[in-house]
Amino acid sequence: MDVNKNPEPFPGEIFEDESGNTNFLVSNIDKLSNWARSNSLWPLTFGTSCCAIEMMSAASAKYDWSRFGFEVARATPRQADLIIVAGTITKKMAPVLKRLYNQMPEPKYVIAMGACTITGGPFFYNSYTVVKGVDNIIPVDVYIPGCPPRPEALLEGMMKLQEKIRHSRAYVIDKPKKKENDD
Amino acid sequence: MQLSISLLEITRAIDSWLNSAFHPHVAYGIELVLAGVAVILLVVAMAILMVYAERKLAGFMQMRLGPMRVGKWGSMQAVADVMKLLLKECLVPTNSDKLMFRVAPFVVTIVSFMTLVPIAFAKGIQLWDINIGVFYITAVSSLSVIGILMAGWSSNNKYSLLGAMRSGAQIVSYELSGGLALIVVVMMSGTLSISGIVQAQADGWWVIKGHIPVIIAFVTFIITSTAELNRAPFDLAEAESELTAGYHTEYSGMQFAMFFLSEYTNMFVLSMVAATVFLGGWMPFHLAGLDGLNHFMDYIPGIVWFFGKTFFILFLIVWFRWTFPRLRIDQLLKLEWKYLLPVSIINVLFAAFIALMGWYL
Amino acid sequence: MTKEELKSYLEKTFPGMTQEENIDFPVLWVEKDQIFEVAKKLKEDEATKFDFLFDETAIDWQTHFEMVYHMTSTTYRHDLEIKVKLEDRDDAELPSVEPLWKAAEMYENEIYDLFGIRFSGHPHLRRIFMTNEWKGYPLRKDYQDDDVISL
Amino acid sequence: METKDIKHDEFVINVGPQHPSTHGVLRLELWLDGEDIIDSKPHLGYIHRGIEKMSEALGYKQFIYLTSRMDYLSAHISNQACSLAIEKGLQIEAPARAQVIRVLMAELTRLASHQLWWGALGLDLGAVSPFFYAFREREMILEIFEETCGSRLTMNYITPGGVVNDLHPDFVKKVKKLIEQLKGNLHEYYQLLTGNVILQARTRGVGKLTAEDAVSLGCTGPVARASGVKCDVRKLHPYDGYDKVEFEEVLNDKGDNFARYWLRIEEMKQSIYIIEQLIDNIPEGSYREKLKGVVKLPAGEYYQRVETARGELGVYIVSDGKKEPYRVRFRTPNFSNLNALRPMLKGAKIGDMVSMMATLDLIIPDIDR
Repeated sequence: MDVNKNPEPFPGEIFEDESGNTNFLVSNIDKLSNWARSNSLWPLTFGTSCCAIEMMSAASAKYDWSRFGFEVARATPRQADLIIVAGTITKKMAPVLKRLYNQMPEPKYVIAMGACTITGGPFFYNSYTVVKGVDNIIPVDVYIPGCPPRPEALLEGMMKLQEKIRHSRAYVIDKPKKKENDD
Repeated sequence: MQLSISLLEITRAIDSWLNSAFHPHVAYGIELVLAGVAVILLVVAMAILMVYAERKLAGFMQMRLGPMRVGKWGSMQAVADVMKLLLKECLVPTNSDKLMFRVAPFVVTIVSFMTLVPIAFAKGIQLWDINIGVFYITAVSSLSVIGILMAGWSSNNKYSLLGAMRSGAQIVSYELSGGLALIVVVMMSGTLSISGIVQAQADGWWVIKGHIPVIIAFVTFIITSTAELNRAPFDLAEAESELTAGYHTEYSGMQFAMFFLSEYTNMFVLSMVAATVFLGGWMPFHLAGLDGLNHFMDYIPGIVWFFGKTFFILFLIVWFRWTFPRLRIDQLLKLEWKYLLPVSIINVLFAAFIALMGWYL
Repeated sequence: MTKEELKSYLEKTFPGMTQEENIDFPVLWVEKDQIFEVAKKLKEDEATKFDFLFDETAIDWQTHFEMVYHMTSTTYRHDLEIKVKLEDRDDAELPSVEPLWKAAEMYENEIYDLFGIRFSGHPHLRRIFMTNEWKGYPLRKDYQDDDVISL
Repeated sequence: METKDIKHDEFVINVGPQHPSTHGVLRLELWLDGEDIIDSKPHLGYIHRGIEKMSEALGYKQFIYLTSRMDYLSAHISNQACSLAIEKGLQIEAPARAQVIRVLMAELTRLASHQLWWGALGLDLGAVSPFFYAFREREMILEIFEETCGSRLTMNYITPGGVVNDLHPDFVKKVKKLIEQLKGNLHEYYQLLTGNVILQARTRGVGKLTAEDAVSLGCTGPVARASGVKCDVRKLHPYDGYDKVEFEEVLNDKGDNFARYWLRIEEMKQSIYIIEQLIDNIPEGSYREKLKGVVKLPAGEYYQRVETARGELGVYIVSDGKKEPYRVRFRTPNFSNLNALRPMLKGAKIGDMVSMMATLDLIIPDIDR
């Protein structure tokens, strides 16, 4: 199999104005805020089934997600930054999940953990109640496949999310690009 | 002769320079602002330090490492958390009482800062040497319950309301034993002023001098202050597994951070009070009669003594949190009204008798 | 009671009711109107004391429903399976056994939810798994759903 | 209950579906008078995945794997139940080696499950540290599972006719090491939680369930045994050679939260005892009876009971002779154990609710299926 030894960094952008210079202040504030956000992802304690147990394992001493600062799991969506959808989402649960997502303050991130949340599951895709992919309900940032994924996979996924946040832009606003044939 | 430069000399120098450069009133105003900024910076810095220390300590108590990746040994973890909270959206629920909802975190924070006023950090370093210092602290610190009740009521959330009511019942009850525990020392030292109490411990800390009644009072005070802080095992107000987050369920971003900050500030204040009243404040470890030891102890500056004692008590409180399960609300109130309060009242009588007879060391 | 003793007891007590035996349990076929009386007798009789209803479910045979009650006795440790045939598939209703075994409340709720069999005398029949607006009864064999891929 | 009037000073509160103490997505509707619970009503179905319906479309060897996701903490035992039911239909028996492996795996599962329960109980009652101590041994067990079965949580290891593959060479060594460590650590459990005054105050005399109620409500497993009802399937209807090993059915007649707590701790000791007896006596031989690719059961019905970590799991297969089962029904322990919650909650405090839920040890996907 063709394995990329040196994967490229997560697709990011360089924020520059027309003259090609980056705005020092804005881009540094952006860097700072991205640093803070990426290093302090507080997950919502949300788990519906098997994957939730592996999520608990990721919190346990062997895997210890507190090393990355994820250990402040909040029970209320108001104080959470990240919702790890761990487990199957059924049609009855879907409105609840959507509501939880809406209750979270910006900026908020979503990790779809496990096959059930990504596609409806390796087994439950053919069920009358299961939502086939949580991205039908809420936007997802990182997908972690597995049934259930190992705690290492969850940590890797969360690190990928950190990387994604670091390359995102929070305060730089795009100027509308000039059209080439502007009359 | 003392080798170290005491903080008092630094403050005196600043004071004299300001007075020579400006009109005395202006100088006084500048000093007030400086002192305020210093205290706020100190508290924020200590809160950040404490959050980090607590997470590390919790990690070590639970056979794991705690924060590791942000900065060396995860030292910037709490900074990142605070910055993230600052940058996070502050939601105000639609059906809440919006004014009260927004005011509540400020009330709680201001109250907790106010309690810092009469604390003596080192020899002569005190914002306001008020002659009723201990009384002031007990009176003001119980005001925070108003902020908590405001938060719980205005959120329009039943979990918040339950949490706030629990917190109200808890703080109001535990104030009593806490106050009675302080009275023991107040009676023995004969003063309510913080500096007076510290001075009275020049030949030995009260916990040693006052033997049995003060030790009982000290233990009672640690228990009651843990309860007043709403920290485990008395964290019923925010009981995560029962009420999701208690009175601050609906708070997000900076508003939540202010509750968090006030909780930690209260934690410092109560630890500082305990350190001051029972463990001699900035006074070095002195024993009457042992001049060699006393002289040696004097070399360690007062501020080190003070913060050392404070952190010792903070450590105790953190240790409780990561060890004990939570009490139930009726057990919590039973502990206060049926055990702590009678014990404190009898202890006060006992202490009064001892103070009257002069039987302390 | 052993299986044989139980069988002869059932023959004696409930004459006219068909008996069967499968690999695990003796089976007693009961008419749907009599189920409550039979269950009451079995539960309260000193000789049988079937005080533990460990399962209650239904089977959809496309032409009719079959109710299956599995019960055991915590005193004698003998098991029994009671079956009831429900001919009317569109308007199936039979007496609830909830007054005898409190466990039946949830089982019957579940059967109502997934098969659409109603139970008269049940204190609070509701759809416990599906939402109230859900159309159809999923465990019926003719249940249609757009999400289910039939092969 | 539906038409219940809410009095002036009463209010209704919804616990769940997203709530830390419901261990998943159970939703409880509580009627409260201040801190006191007047009545409660569970709402299920937030994780109803239609496993029974899906099983009707899958072959006999396939639908077993759905059951790993039902009670995911007793995955081995659920698989074992289905395999036994199918074996009953085919009238075969697993080879002796496979039976011993199954029992070993089942008991290890029970240990892992009870440890997770113990840690979660600590979390629910507000003590965070036990969680980490519980996961220390749990991770060791999961490592053993992983080596042999290839998976940590949803193993799919036990199959009709035996087990999927042979034990890992290190299995015996690792299990012995685990047992050594566990024996020492059970004492630590006592120091950390069992002996704690607050835990005792929170659990003793709270959440009483009488034996009559337990029987009537259909409770099984540790919940019923803590009320003094003998219901261990391993003793009553032995399967896979449980009649050949020595162990005690732990019983307690108090029926309160602490009885359930104590009982699970004692059950861990019994599981260790069973493993100790078997670990040196794993017979040689084949680990699986070879079956046909597509298994067909003769028409009829088959019921198999096993004892999972939470009680009696019944698998009821109705066959019409085709390659798929006509109807599969799982009588899951948690579904009936949940019944016990309502009578217990009446008159209790909110704080008690948490400790009751913790000692009932509910797994919601097992209720909803």
